[in-house]
Amino acid sequence: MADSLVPVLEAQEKMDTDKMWVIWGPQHPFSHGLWTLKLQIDGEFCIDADPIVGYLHRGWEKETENRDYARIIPMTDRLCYCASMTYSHLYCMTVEKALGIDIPEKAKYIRIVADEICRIQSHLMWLAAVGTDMGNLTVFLWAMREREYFLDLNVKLCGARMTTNYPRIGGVRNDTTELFDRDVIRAVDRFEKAMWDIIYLIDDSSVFVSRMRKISYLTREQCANMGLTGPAMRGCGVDFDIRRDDPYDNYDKVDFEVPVLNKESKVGDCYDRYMIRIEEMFQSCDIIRQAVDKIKAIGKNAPYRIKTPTKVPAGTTFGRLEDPRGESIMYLASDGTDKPYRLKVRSPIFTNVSCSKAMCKGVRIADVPAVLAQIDMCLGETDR
Amino acid sequence: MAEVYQSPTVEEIQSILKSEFPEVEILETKERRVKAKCPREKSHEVCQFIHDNLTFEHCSVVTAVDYVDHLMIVYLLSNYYNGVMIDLDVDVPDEDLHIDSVTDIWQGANWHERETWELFGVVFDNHPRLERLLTPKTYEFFPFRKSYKMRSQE
Amino acid sequence: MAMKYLDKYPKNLAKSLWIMKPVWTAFKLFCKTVVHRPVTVLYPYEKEWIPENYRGRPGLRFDRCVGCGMCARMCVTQAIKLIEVDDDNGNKVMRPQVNIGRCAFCGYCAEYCPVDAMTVTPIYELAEYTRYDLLYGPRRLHYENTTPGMEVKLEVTLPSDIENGNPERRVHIFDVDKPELDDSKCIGCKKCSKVCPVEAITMVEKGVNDKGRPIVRPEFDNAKCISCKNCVEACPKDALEIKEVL
Amino acid sequence: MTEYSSLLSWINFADPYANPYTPFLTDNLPYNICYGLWEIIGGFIAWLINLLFPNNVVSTWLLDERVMVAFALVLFMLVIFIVAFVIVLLNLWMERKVLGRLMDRRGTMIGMKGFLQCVADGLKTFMKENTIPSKVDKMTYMWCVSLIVGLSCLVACMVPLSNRWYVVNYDTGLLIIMAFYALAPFFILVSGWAQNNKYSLIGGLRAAELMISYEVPMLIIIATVSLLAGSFNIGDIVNLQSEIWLIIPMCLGFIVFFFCAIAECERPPFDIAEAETELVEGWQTEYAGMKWGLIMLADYLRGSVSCGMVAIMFLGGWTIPFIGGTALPEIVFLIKAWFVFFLMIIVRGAIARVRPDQILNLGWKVFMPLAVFNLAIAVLLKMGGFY
Repeated sequence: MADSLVPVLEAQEKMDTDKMWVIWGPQHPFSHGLWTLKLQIDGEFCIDADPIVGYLHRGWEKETENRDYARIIPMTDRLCYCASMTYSHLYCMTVEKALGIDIPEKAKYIRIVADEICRIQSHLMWLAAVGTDMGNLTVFLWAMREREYFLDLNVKLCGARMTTNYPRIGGVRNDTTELFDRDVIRAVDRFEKAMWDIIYLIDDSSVFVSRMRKISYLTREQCANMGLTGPAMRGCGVDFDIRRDDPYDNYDKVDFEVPVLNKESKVGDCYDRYMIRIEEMFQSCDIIRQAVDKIKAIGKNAPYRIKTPTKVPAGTTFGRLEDPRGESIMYLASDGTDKPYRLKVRSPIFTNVSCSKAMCKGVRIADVPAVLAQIDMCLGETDR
Repeated sequence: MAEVYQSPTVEEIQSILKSEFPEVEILETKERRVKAKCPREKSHEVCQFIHDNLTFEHCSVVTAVDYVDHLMIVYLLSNYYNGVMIDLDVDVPDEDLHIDSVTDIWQGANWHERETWELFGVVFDNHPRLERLLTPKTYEFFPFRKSYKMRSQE
Repeated sequence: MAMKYLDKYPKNLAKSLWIMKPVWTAFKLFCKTVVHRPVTVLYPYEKEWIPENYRGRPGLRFDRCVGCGMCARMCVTQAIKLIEVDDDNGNKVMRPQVNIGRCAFCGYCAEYCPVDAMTVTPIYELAEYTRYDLLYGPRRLHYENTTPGMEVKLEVTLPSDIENGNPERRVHIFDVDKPELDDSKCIGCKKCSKVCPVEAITMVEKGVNDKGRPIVRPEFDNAKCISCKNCVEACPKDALEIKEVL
Repeated sequence: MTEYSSLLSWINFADPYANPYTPFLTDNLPYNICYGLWEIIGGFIAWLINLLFPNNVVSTWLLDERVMVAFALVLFMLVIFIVAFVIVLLNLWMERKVLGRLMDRRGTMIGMKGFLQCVADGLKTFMKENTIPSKVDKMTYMWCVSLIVGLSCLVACMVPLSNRWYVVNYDTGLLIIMAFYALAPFFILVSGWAQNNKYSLIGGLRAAELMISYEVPMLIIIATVSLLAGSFNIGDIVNLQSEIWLIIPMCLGFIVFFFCAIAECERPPFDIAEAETELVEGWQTEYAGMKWGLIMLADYLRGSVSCGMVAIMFLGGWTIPFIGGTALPEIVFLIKAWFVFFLMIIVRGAIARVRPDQILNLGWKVFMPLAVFNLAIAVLLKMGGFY
């Protein structure tokens, strides 16, 4: 194990020092939302962590059992304000699977574009949070500035910035608007240039890098077993991306790389998890370019939304999708009516935050925000 | 024990599961999806086998569906080498809501099982810490059961 | 496809032990924003351009509305309620009233409006002093600068059309689904014809029954029907059903 | 008649001119201004009273030289403090604007290009309720604020703006400023303990940790500079740089001192004692309202002192090379100090907060050897006869 802190911890145990529980949250600058992290500290080192969630539990899944299928889509936006598009997409995809229908090609590509816009803006929100967690507000504001261009794309596409309510069962809400292709390509091009400024600010700064390096090591086995998914998992050597390995919609027809680090060593630190997300943003730009070309090739008058029955046949099914934060799954049990019998959401953060004990063990208190920033906390989907 | 398959295909999974566990019923297979049904007594053993021999390293979801007379516990297990998922359903009768915990196999199932317990009342035996997670500690009912009506449903 | 970022980073640590580059990057942006303006806008005085399909508060074109209640039925948060108001001729009509305090700005009312009377508007400054002021009545919902771009079209392609090789045909969802009568269940109570907002249902006498009373059955004018499901909901015997065309 | 004059002997003023360190000499500009001001005000009052009650004793007393000096001294204190305060407000305004522009936003916008925002903030904290948590150690909790703020004000007032704008002209001026300057972390430690809060306790401990890491290299640099000047007198140090600024022979020392000065006033990136994301507000967690406002003011006072020290020790103070003194040496000094503060803001905007153990590493493994090396260079220079 590459963890250099283990001998230190062992030495401290022999010294029989006093241990102290420090409770961070539910209202704390590091917790982006309402949750509590109980940390047991021994001097500067964390030796135990106990996350407490549930302050935002709204009974989302129960509430859906009370609504018809179309009226759940705006609720899916409220699961996570950053990944609203992917959650609506996931929901619609699950219902389409239950209905056994295939949606038009154009809708698939529009969904890919919308998803990747959502991924970039969600990752930028995460980058902003990393900046503030490390004590630098410049990164926060620069990342927010870049994010604004992608939110503008959302506005152009469907009229809302964050709660998009865009995918529909059987397609998407509306066709791409006039000049949307041009705007997307422009936004992506300028983003790829502007992103380097933020990278210079973080990756060329010894302070940022040395704060993230060599802390919070996780092995591949740990990640897989604990259920840590998403970019955090790929930083630790798990070579798995649902977009590539279990493709949905038309992700198998676009060409992109899945950034994976430490494939051989199978141990990743905090900085590896950080780098994966930055590279993912660039890859998303590539996907957007290809998908926009495909949309252009399909033509203006192609169908983008098909009519679907309101009643879903009885049975169980599930959809699986690569959220910006990890693997999200919706499990739908239907009973033949126009309302779901049970709809379960597997949010990536819910499982990722349960790994915080393994992630925080052995790091210094000052590193805890940096380590937990890598799971990109979002409480709306955690507590549901 | 049987040999270890790193990335078993759907057909392999089907045949292996049938030969190893005759009780396990394969309901449906699709591309990269296997849906199986398993009796309650065998569930832990089957999960252990799927984890050890079929290399399903990741437990995505543990959840339950309340069919009033019985509860169906659903395990969604995924393989990181080829993206195959097994949907393992276990029926638990309403009178005796007990099932073996799989937390010792997949640590990631810990919170999912806690959540399922607090929302449906299924007791996961041998779970390290079966406490309320999302709902307040004072709750004495299981809100996601069909018998629990929401205010708007009444 | 190559990695754009991972090919250059991580650099080796000895090289990155240096803070001049971030300081220089920050200083460059400082010089840039001193000469040019920063990207932020002075909000109350300057506003960003928003497209006309922006989803602000709902707007209503009073003259177009038929009072079918589709918006109230589709509303996710039950923010819309039908209330009785006078129209321009002094008749009592049912028109939607929106509680902006509950509104989720999902745009469903505009999307599912069969006659495109409900629109989205680019108004987002909606703060009021009391909760009562958040109730937008039918007349207050009116927005004078409504453009065609603010209508949300619910145009779908039928799967059967795609199979028939005619995928470019798009239909308004309310043009194809029509109510169908189960004759054995109908008791001729005329409730459906009373609730129909567009008077598409006429009650027609079809002979007499055993007791000599006239048998009345609804007849649908499919050209007028906007398939708002009001008749289906009003039917006491579930004799009506919307037949979905796929 | 003559008995009335014994009133003066009841209030026994020492003769100010008997004190060799007296600021009331002719070359002290603020004092001269105050004296002139009091000549007008006091003279007017004396004339007014004399007009009403001719030949009264109060008028005579007011016009006595020693009384004039005493009242001028009161005015002098006010003027010195107000000038230091205004400099700090300007610093604050500059930080907000520069940091805003650096982050691609506008910074404060209220009144006079955002300058009046400081006033609004001050008023706001002043209006706030004075809350004291029930379980704090009240005595230390309150006293620590007073001491931290008082010490910071004292230090800020003691930094001379020019050879004619100073409070005292001690031979050990630099040493005294640094001594008062280094006192505040002790009170931070005590107040962190007094608040009965885990965040504050850790914050206070970190302040102590921070102090032991940067204080030593900083003092070595000061020793180096005074070695070259041959005195701790600030005027001597400035005169030393009349031809060449010390930053050129001692650029290493400048870098080390610059970062130590940032750490000294606990500005980001060395704000580990109040690290927001970890410790909420660190040792300031339980302070609210005006107490918190005063602590913020103290922070910026210390910031301005840091900048002044850098300007005095490395950038030639109020002189310009080859030109020497100008008509307004105070402005020259302030421009230099603001330039240093500007650098501090850029550094703050560009890099992240440093971890406590990294600060220790930096202080003892990087800054300390550099400072000693710098001292060696200084000794060589001194031996070579350059200084």
